[in-house]
Amino acid sequence: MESLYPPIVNGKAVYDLESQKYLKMWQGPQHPGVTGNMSLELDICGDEVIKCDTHVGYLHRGFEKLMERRRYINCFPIVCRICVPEPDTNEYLFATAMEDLMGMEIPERALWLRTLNLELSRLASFLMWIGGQSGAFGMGTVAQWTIAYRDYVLDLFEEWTGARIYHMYMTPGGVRGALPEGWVNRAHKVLDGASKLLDEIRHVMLNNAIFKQRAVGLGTITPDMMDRYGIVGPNARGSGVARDIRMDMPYLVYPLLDFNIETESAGDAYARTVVRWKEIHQSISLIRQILAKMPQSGAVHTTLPNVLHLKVPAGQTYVRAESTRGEYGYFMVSDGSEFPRKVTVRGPSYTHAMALLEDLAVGVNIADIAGLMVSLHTYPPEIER
Amino acid sequence: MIDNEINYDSEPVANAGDNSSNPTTSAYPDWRKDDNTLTNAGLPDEEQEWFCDARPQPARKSWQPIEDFLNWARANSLWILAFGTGCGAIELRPLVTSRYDISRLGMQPRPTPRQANVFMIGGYVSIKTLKRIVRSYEQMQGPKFVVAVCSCAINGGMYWDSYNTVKRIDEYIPVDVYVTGCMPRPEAVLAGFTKLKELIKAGKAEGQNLYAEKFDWYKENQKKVIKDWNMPDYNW
Amino acid sequence: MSIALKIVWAFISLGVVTVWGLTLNGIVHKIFARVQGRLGPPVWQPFIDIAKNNAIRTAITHGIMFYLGPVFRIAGGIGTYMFIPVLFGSAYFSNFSMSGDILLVMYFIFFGQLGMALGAGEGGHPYSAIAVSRGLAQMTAFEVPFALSIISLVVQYGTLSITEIVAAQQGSFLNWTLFTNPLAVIAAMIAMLGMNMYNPFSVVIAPQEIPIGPPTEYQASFMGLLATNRGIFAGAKLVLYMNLFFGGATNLPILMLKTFSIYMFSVFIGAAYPRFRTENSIRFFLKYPTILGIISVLLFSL
Amino acid sequence: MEQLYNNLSLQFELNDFMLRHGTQASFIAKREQLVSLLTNLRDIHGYTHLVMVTCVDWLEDKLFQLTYIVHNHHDQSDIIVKVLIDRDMPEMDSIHHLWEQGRVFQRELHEMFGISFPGSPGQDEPMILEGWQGPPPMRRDFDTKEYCEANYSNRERDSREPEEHMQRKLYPED
Repeated sequence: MESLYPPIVNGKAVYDLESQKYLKMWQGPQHPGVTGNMSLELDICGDEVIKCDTHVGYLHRGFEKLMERRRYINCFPIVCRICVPEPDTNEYLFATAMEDLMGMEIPERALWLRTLNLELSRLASFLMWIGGQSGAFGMGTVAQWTIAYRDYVLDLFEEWTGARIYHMYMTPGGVRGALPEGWVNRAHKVLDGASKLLDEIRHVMLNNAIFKQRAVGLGTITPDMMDRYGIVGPNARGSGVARDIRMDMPYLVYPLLDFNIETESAGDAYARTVVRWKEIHQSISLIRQILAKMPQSGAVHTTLPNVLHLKVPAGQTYVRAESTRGEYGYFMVSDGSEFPRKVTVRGPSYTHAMALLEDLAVGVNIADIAGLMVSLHTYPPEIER
Repeated sequence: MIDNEINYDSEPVANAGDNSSNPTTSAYPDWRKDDNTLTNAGLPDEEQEWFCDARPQPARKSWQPIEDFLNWARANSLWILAFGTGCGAIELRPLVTSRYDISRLGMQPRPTPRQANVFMIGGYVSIKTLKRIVRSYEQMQGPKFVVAVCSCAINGGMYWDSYNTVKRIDEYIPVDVYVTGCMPRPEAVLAGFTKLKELIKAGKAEGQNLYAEKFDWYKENQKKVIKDWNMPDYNW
Repeated sequence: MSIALKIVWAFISLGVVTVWGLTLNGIVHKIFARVQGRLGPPVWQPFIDIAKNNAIRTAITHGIMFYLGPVFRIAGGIGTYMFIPVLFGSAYFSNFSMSGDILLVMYFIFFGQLGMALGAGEGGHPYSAIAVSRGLAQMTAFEVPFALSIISLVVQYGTLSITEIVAAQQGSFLNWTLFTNPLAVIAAMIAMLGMNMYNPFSVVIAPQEIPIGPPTEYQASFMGLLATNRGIFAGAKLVLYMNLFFGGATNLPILMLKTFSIYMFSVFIGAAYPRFRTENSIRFFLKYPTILGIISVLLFSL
Repeated sequence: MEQLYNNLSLQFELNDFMLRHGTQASFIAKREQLVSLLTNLRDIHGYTHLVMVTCVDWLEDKLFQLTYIVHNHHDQSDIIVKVLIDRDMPEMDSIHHLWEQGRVFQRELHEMFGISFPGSPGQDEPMILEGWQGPPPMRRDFDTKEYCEANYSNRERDSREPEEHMQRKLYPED
């Protein structure tokens, strides 16, 4: 008579997946609990996941190949589509990589505007994320509030840059334009509302007993996993590892601003939620500081030669910035021609969703898979690009 | 903004052409010599019995006044399949929240294709997604409608030279309404849905019957680009 | 009254409760939407949805049991309703009320869910199978406090007939079970949260994990049948609760007011809470409501 | 950084040292020594964070430039290690035992460039492309436009060539 229980080797149960005793279940790509167009192949025993495989590639467009065929300036509409909810990091990094290779200087006012743009998009992305996180645990109300509020931030973007989602605001050599008249007042109003909303979220979501019961202890990341899995950003800060590129390797005007690295020590989904909740506050405070300190006049763009025939000197560089998900990097190789030789994008979701999620999902209840996945804050389009 | 004129009568996609005179030194199989052989044409026979093997038939309409009433009901209760196939899906979220709130028009996202009526193609369609789109579309029960959002679904958009995205989604599944833009604003998507409602009420949104009538044409096109055809041919 | 006339009136009252139940569903969607800051669908949206679902031209089936699932479900709903006296003292709206009807009603409440489980199981979708196991586990759990509170009522009033239980609560609102036996009412109301499957007990139909739950594979007119049952069953449950715990109703406006208020209890909780996992919800049901139920049974039987 | 490079040079065969912004060093290493070099950097010099593994196709020189970027969290410096391998028979030692995420990067490189990493788990499974029959698509000799014209049909459209249009509009005198 066969044993009902799987054999235990080294303290871990070893499941014979070929025995057809276990149910195989797919979550995604057509599934509301998965963050975008990707899928998880789960082997489950009872309610517990015993094996998880991440399948990506549903959104592959071959950007790195397409960029080989396009001039530098033609790449800008493409790069911002790599990460849909937060496209500005891509624009900034592509522009910076070009400026780095060309040795170009940026006017000071453009630096401030770029920082403002990055922080505002961070706010929008986090608002979207917090909606996803609450929705994953069945709290549709908070999701509706935050995602609807994100629209006001998008309105600010629209007035400022002319587009809701894809702004294409940062061009090599500066930014496309200054702030419109009266924009600052409207921005302050939106920020006030956002702080109020965050307080409400703390009451309804973070202090909720059921939310705590489910999120505490879910998908714990320990500090020793950091380097093995390449964990960056809020996922690392949720485990008490204070890593923030804005602080560690300052870029733009971040050294002039007053902020600190928010950390939590538990490393579980709840700690990650709290870290991100704090970072929205931080982001709001940063935007307020930028609006107060920003120079009101000056050039926003350096003079450039004909951008259609812009030749970038040969060289290789890696530039990085802190996105909502962590370290976002561009590795650009130029061979001195009008076309980039190779641009590689390092999206933080790449490691979080592939190697890390596959390991964290083992042993988790299937009801919590969506919550775990959202708490890692992965965006599929930046995995496969 | 919204274009409903679809040329359904165009010929099937031209084949790869005769480039076999182009000698290549690569160790990999030459994609130019593709003669429509599939790496995996359908499932093995013993698994086929799990799926329906009847071809789709064009559905008959009922008596016109009843059909008018049914069309009114269909138009006022559109359930969208919650499948974010591309970046256009990010505007689906503002659409269901308070700013635009499609639920006041009787629409709601539905997580299973069996119960959904509207397939919103959100932007570019990669080959891997196309396979899932075809499968989800076939699992939907008719009358079913397709709204193609974003330029990429109409003519490839900015991915016109990408090797992994299809350029015209209407060669693979019938499309009722197109919404152009990259990205289209939520208002544009709403206008698209309103247009779809008008079409349904007028009895013109018969994509399901079109798919059944031109089934072979659609299947041929699908199999031309989906090289890993590891799914049953008919699955309703 | 002759049995033929009784049947006619029973079907009329079934029609009334269907319409009222569906309207309540529409109102609930509206209230959810308002809490979330939206306008929400029109109140008559459930009716359009049913018409739409029946207007679908094609439907696929996975076998006999798959057909019978929604039939069992709606049979459970109608069966529950048929043995509840709707209006106290009314000769026309008393359905097939009889001396032991409370037992039949309890049986029918769970009959529909079991039939649905069989049908959904044949659908073959893994989400259906998982949702069925979750649903049956949760059902078993909330059945315990519900049954205990019914036993407590039976002991309190010394009868198995709903009509007599309602009759015992007439006079003043202080005679309602709500005030004479509050522990049993609390236990039963918590059980109703599980029965209605709103948050925090919505793990059965959790749209983020196993979308839609048991009816994942159901479409077209099957879906229409299930949606109709949502109206009937919601109405039947609310009328039952009103009769058992809130003094019943003597005319339709009072019935509407009372059932609406009872429904709002689970709706407001549902709008503000996340959802429990299966084991959390089972543990919850078997803890506080069960203890309350046992205490109330002991109070009245000792 | 230069001191580190000199120290490493005693042990490994390195050349082509370059330093950007004082914190970003890059050099070329030998193919056989790469895994021990990365182990050395990770365990002794504190470059514990693998940022990315990528590949640059130098078609003219018939070489693949495999690029490993490692980051040190203590002094916030990067090292870009480049390895030039033969383009016709691309094969490289796997680093999946050093970093868990290495296998994902290698899986992608195997699919996109056809570089094989013997021993890397799951590298033969398709990751992004499904049923792909052409050559590895990120290689420079793969013409994606030609592939599109052969496989997909374009809708005829009345379009302006953006390049000419912008040229006329922005720089009419050029």
